[in-house]
Amino acid sequence: MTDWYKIDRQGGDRLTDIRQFLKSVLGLESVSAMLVPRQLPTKDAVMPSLVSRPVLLDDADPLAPAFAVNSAKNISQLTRKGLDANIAAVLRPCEIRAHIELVKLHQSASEPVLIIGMDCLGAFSNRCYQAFLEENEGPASEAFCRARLSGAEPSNTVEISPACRMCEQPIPEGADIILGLYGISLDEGLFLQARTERGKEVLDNIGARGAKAPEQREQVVQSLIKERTEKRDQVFEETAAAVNTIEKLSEYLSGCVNCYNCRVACPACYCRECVFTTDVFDHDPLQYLKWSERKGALKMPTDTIFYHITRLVHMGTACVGCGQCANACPNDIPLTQLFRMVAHRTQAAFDYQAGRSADEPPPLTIFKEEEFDEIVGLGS
Amino acid sequence: MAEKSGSALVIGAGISGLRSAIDLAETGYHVFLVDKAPHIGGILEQLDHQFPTNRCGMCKLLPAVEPDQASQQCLRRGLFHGNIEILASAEVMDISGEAGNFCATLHQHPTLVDPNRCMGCGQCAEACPVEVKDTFNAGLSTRKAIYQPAPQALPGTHVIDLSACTHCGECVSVCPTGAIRMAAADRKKFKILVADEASSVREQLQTLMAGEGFLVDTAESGEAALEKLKSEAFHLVLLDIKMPDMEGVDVLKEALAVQPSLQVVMTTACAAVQSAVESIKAGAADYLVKPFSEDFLLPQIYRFYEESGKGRQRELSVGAVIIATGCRYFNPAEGKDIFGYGLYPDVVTHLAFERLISGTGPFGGRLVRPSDRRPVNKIAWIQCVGSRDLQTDSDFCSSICCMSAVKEAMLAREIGGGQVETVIFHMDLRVFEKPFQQYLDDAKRSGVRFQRCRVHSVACSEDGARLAIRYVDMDGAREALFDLVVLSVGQRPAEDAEKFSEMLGLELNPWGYLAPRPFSLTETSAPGVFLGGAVSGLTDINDAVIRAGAAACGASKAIHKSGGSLETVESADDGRDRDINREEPNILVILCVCGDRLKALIDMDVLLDRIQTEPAVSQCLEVDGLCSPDGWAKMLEELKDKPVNRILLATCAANAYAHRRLEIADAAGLPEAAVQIKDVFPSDWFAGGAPAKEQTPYNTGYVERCLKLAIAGLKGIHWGPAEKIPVYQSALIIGGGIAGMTAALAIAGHGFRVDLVEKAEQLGGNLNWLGRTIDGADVAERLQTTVSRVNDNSLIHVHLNSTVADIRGSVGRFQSTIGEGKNAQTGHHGAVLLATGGVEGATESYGYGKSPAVMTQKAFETARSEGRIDPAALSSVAMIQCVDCREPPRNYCSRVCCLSSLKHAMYLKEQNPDLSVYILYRDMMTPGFYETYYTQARRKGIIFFPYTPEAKPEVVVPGQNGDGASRLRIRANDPIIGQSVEIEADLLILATGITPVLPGDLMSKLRAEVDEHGFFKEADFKWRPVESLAAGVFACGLALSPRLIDESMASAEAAAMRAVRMINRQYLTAGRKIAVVRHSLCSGCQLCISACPYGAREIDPEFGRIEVNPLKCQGCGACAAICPNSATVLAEGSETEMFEMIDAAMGPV
Amino acid sequence: MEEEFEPTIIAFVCNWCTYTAADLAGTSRLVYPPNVRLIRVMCTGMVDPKYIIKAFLEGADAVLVSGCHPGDCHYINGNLKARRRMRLLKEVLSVFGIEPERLRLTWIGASDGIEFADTIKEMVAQVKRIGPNACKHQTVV
Amino acid sequence: MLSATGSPTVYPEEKAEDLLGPLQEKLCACIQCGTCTASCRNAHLMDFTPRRLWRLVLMGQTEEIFHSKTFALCSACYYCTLRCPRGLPLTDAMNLLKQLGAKKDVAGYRPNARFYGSFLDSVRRHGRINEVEFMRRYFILMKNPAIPIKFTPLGIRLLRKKKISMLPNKRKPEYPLDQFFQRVEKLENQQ
Repeated sequence: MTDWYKIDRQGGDRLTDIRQFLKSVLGLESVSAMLVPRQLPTKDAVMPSLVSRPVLLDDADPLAPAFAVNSAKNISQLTRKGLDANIAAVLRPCEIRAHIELVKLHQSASEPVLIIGMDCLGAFSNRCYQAFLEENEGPASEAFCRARLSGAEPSNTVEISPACRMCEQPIPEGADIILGLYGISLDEGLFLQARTERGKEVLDNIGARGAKAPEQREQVVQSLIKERTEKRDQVFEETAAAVNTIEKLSEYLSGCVNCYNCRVACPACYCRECVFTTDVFDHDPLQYLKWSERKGALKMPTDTIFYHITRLVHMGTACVGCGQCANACPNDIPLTQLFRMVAHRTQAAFDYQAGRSADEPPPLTIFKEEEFDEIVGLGS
Repeated sequence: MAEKSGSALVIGAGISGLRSAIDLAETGYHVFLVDKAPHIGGILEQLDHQFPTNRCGMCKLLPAVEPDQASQQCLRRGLFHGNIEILASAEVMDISGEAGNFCATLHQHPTLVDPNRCMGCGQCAEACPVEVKDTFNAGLSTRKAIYQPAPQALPGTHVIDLSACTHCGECVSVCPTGAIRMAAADRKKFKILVADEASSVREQLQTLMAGEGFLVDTAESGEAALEKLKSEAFHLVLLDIKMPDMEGVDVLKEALAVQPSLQVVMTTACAAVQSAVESIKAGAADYLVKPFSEDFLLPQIYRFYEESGKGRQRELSVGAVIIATGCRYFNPAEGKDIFGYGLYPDVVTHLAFERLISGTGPFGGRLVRPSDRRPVNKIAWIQCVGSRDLQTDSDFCSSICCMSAVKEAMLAREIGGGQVETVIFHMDLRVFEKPFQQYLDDAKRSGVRFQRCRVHSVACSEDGARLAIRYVDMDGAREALFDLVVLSVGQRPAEDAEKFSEMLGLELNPWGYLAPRPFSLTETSAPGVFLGGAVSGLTDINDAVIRAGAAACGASKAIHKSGGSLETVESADDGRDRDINREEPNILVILCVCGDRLKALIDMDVLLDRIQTEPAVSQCLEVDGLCSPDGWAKMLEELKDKPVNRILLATCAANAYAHRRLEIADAAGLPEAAVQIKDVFPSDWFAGGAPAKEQTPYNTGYVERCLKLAIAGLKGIHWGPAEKIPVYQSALIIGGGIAGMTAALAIAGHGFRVDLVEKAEQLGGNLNWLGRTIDGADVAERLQTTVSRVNDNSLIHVHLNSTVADIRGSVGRFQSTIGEGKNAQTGHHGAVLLATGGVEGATESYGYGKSPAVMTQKAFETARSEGRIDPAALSSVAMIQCVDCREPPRNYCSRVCCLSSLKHAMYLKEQNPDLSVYILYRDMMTPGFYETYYTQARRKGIIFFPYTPEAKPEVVVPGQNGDGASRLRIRANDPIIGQSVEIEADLLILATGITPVLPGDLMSKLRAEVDEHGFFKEADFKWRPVESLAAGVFACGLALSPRLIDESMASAEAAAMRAVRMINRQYLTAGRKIAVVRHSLCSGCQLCISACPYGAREIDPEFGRIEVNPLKCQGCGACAAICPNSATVLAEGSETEMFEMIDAAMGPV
Repeated sequence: MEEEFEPTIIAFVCNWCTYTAADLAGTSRLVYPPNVRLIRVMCTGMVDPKYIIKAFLEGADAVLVSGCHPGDCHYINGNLKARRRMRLLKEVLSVFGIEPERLRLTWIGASDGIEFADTIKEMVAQVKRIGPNACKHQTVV
Repeated sequence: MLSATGSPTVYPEEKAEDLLGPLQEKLCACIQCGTCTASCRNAHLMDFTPRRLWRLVLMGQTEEIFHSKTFALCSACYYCTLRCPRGLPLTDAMNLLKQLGAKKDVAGYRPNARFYGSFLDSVRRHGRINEVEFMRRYFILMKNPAIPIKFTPLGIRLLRKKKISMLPNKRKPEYPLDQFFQRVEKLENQQ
């Protein structure tokens, strides 16, 4: 038995097929609305939109190389307080991983959401996406898709974001339904994989028919992952060398103005208000003077490195590598590289991988009677 | 007229005494906690490690609900509870009266050191020339005659051991605070009469004592002595037991008739010790054996001198008495001393081994041989020394030594990094409590070796360097060499057992232990007097704590019954409850300058200047000589009307003042928490050492940093009005077996309503099918009386054929639905007790179900009581122990089965002596005095075959395998003869043990945990054995673990005591050091809920917010640490405060 | 001549075990270096990572967190939670050149006064070998 | 599970003769702790350890007991009795086994019994030991020519050193012991 399905080409291109597929899903009685990247009427931006009228899916554009927000946050908004309806969401792999992390933290619910995951082709940063639009005089999602799948550069002027270039998890494994792109000819219809019972039911209901797994796919994906992993490790090495003392870390973060955009954009940073913006860090005026006295000079605003290290400690184990922190940074601090590098180490320390499974409790919420004895004592 | 009394006397401040005292104090009684020793804690003060955690955790005895009642610190440092008056170095001389109205006479032994002046500096001990064996370190080291009794106890007040002190006065002259009183002038007023026929003795004594300044007179005959006594008053008479004209005892009697307060000490030659003991009964203070050496006699005389003048008598009136004086240990040097104890320094008792590996022990925790301090590579434990040995008159097991040896061996391996070889020579391994089998398995895995054999003797190896042990294994006799031999010495009755037995008419068991009444572990034949802990036989901590709780419950009931009040008198002092949260921190810093010494080291002006720049500090006060009463009084005087709300006292030896914090607080009208005492002097300050500047950067900056750190801490003290939570003053008990009923009677006995819910159609549970106990007590009769007492009690509402369908809420406020459908009732209770019992384990092993001749113990017991067993018609019966028990998945001992088998076997053998009975066992679990039944069973000719789980017996059922035999055949291996044997049996009785039937759904609704075997999971196996971590939820009986009837009842009473403590007041007061949620910041991630070990947090269903139950919260801060954005904060120890402390600690550059 | 480097060690000690041990070391007059500054906490399980990060950024040369042995925790398992947290912090801080030797976790029971003193001595010696924390004199906050 | 010693012993045994009854009564409180074996100075020479011997007694294994040399090797040092945690009269039990062995003329114990018998016989008649007569009686009783041959070198050595004499001792005993022996026999029969 195969869990693969196929929907034949209905004429037109891949995007049209996808839209058609999404419409049939939204047409199901069990789906009240669909969260999907959609072109804004101005055509200069693609944003997640909650679509309830199927006809409006004609503007859906999940292939667009735009990634302004991590939609896991939107799902949190929709489900955190309890949602009495079922929705579908078209998500990138990193969004799904973030969603799973948020479910563990009771910031999202998994039950009301049917997740349709797209094989991820990567995206531009917000600024680069604008350049891409200009270069192509409009949304050229299909072309982008073709270029990425064929290994060609999608743009002459801009590169896709660093997070995507080093992303070794381009397959949306936590989805109910995977919409496959890698290893599948663009001229064929849609290949869909049911990953859960629920996904299978939906695909059966919309009349998709069972199919053999796309032959090339496994091989294409593996070599992509290999390539990306190499890239990733290279970035880790460079980044580690760039921050291996507190002094260098200061340099790395010297552009930071304590705007906290990174944490607002971060899907894992779920705090309603960051502790660094609460009264805990609203120091007594005299305190600043004392600090200044002690070291001779005090950088203002204060607590910058403190903030970033704390965020690494707090959210490192939940980091899914989506790159939104860097995307949000007004001063172009390469935060993604830093976060991913540290997160990779901390997650490995606990044999944990953010977003891998909803059944894995976050590392700091559990403990064993006997573990990590090597860190106890003075090592002598 | 009997006076109402709301107080209790607890004699013995060991584990059991402490537990009883805390139980009673928490419940609202005033408790006098008396101990002969100068410190509390009993043996626990000496044990750093206790099984089965191998660590301590004694602090878990402290109240978890309403924690502010008691000190929040390691119990080894001391216990401070508003309702407990600790009377150390005190002895109970007499108890008279009746339940509800006892009068106890207490004798306070003088220590000659004023605890309010002693700073614990230890200079006296350095100066003292007398060196004696340190009993605290089990004789492994020496101490001085003036010493600190327990290393960690606060304040570190020293005491003088009057039996060793020579009154040389060296300590008096070096004491910097004049704390030691040893007035030489008074000796001239102390008159001693020496009555002895021999002039040489008279002269010797007169010269000796007169030389010390005493006033001495002599008499050569009984008549002459009495003449002198009639004409003038004496303090002390040294009276020879054989006077020429009359018997010494007669002289004694007449002398006491003339001068009743006279201390008479009999002197005797060795031969007449027996009559000397007689004379003690006639009123003599003591006896001394001639000839006297000067070194021995003088301390004795001084002891009488000190006792007579300063030893204080005190009378206490109490409603109930708990005797918890523990037990003694067998002295292996007594008698034959086959193990060379006392001869070879490397043969030690298990208590000495505990000291050997203790951080406060003689070698600082290093595992070395006492003889040469060289590392130990191989250790042997010899079990059953003075236990299970008829030759030392000990036909009993000491119950704890198997486990303590296992623990010590594991620790030895841990300390030695796995390099130390450890062998335990044992007989049976008595792992009869719930977690012990697993613990034993862990030990085996960690490499501890077990050798089943009793050791014959210990000798020196040929080269004299090691110890040789001869033992036997299956291959014959062997010899092995060890560096250290630990003797697991057995129990002996408490020194005082006989005294209390005579004083109160209490029964002693054949071995001299105070014996409880049948079906009880704590009740005595004297109403109002209870036994706690090991006084009626050695127990582990779990058992001691349960017994202590049961004793407290008995005492509480007795006091209550006689009209004693359960209510505490609210403190009228408003300062102690002053709400300082509403005020900005306003700190008074008091700095003791110690004459000119502090100024010589630091720049005082700079310091004061820097401290006063702290906005929270309103004033700095320099005082001098706090260690003198004058200085202290002056300081207190200064505090009056100071407009401050926190006080920082900076001194040396802060610990010496710790117990006087309340004095400062009261003087300033502040809660105690608002006062902090801080060491700002170097630690050797008091020892007279001037700080060496090149070694310690002791300077103005150092003091400033110390003070600022303390100030930052003080700013964070929050002491506001504590939250009060109304309580439903009734209890819900689920399960109407003996445990449930006992608990119900205990709670109702305090005047509270109880709902007793039983799912069956009658009360009684397992007792309905049990006939007699092994000691012959009539179970049916006991059941009947208990059931009728329950039915007759108007406060107990019995719900038969019912279950608890639903339950919500938490401590103090549980709401439940009892029964289902239209009969359902809603219950409101302050506490819930689970007494859901257990059932006999099911099995499919050993042919069970395939033949009617294979039956379980329960089936046999039932058949026997129904007359369906005819012993005369049987010729052979076999029994198999540990069926599906003591191995995974049911890896625990069921405790009752060995005794049941012995009971059945002896019954059969009594009924038909020709009947052969075979018991196939792994280890016979007959702990304590049950051992004697094992001996009896062996004597009756019952044959025992040991087997191991690797080679279990095999059973062939008639007709099986085409076999034509008519009887069962059991094949086993006898390891001793190394042969397989085959038993043909008419009957095979299987000991399948006990499995619990705890309702899992209710447990999760109560947020209480179930252990891996389905038993109730205790908050702590050792220290909190009848309660859950979720406050207000208790368990007793088989729901906790397999136990005998009296043990079930004891656990029920202990649980009842804890429950009464929850419901006896209309309100429960929350602790102040708890965590709170700032809802505006909280994202509801619920990490805190899972982090909280006490189940104190949950989502409020109405608002969807995280709510903290202030009664359950213990303020550990696990929630705060896991909360990423400080939405959870600790009332004391918030992030802001911690940051300030870190800043202060980093100090000035 | 340059003064010998005297490290500053911030120690978060639990109220029940290590604080008692530290106190015992004091009352037993065991000499240990005065470089350590004790901050008493109720439980090692309440030591927020921020406290440790803050201490390092303020210039502490080392941080010690010390509490009850496993099985001994007054709050059941706070020490085990602390151990995981320390594992995480060691991983993160070492990325930025804060050597793992500077952050220590120990279990020191209430009667282990000698062990406490020895631990402090050893830690001071170790930190002296690796030298001062770079944050000490830098304007990183 | 089955041990190498062959077919299992079956319980309960047929109680043909109550030979071991009194002994079992003495020993039934035994818990097989092994103190006796560890204390026994001759244990290394015994085929069964004392512990095993007692176990066999309790299990009524007459055959095996009397096939073993264990009780014959007991030198009655009383160490085991002194140490036995159950306070069992182990040395007495050994003696009883020796008596039983002699009475039953148990093959394994026969040489010992005959040896002791010849010795006592000689003492009874002469009031002291007459070595040559003692050994001669022993050889006759044993009916085995190999035994005298085995003892010959020892005999020659002793003769040379004049430790023994070939001449019969004609002197009448100073204190006749026959009465004494008769009394003991009477007492034993009473038991």
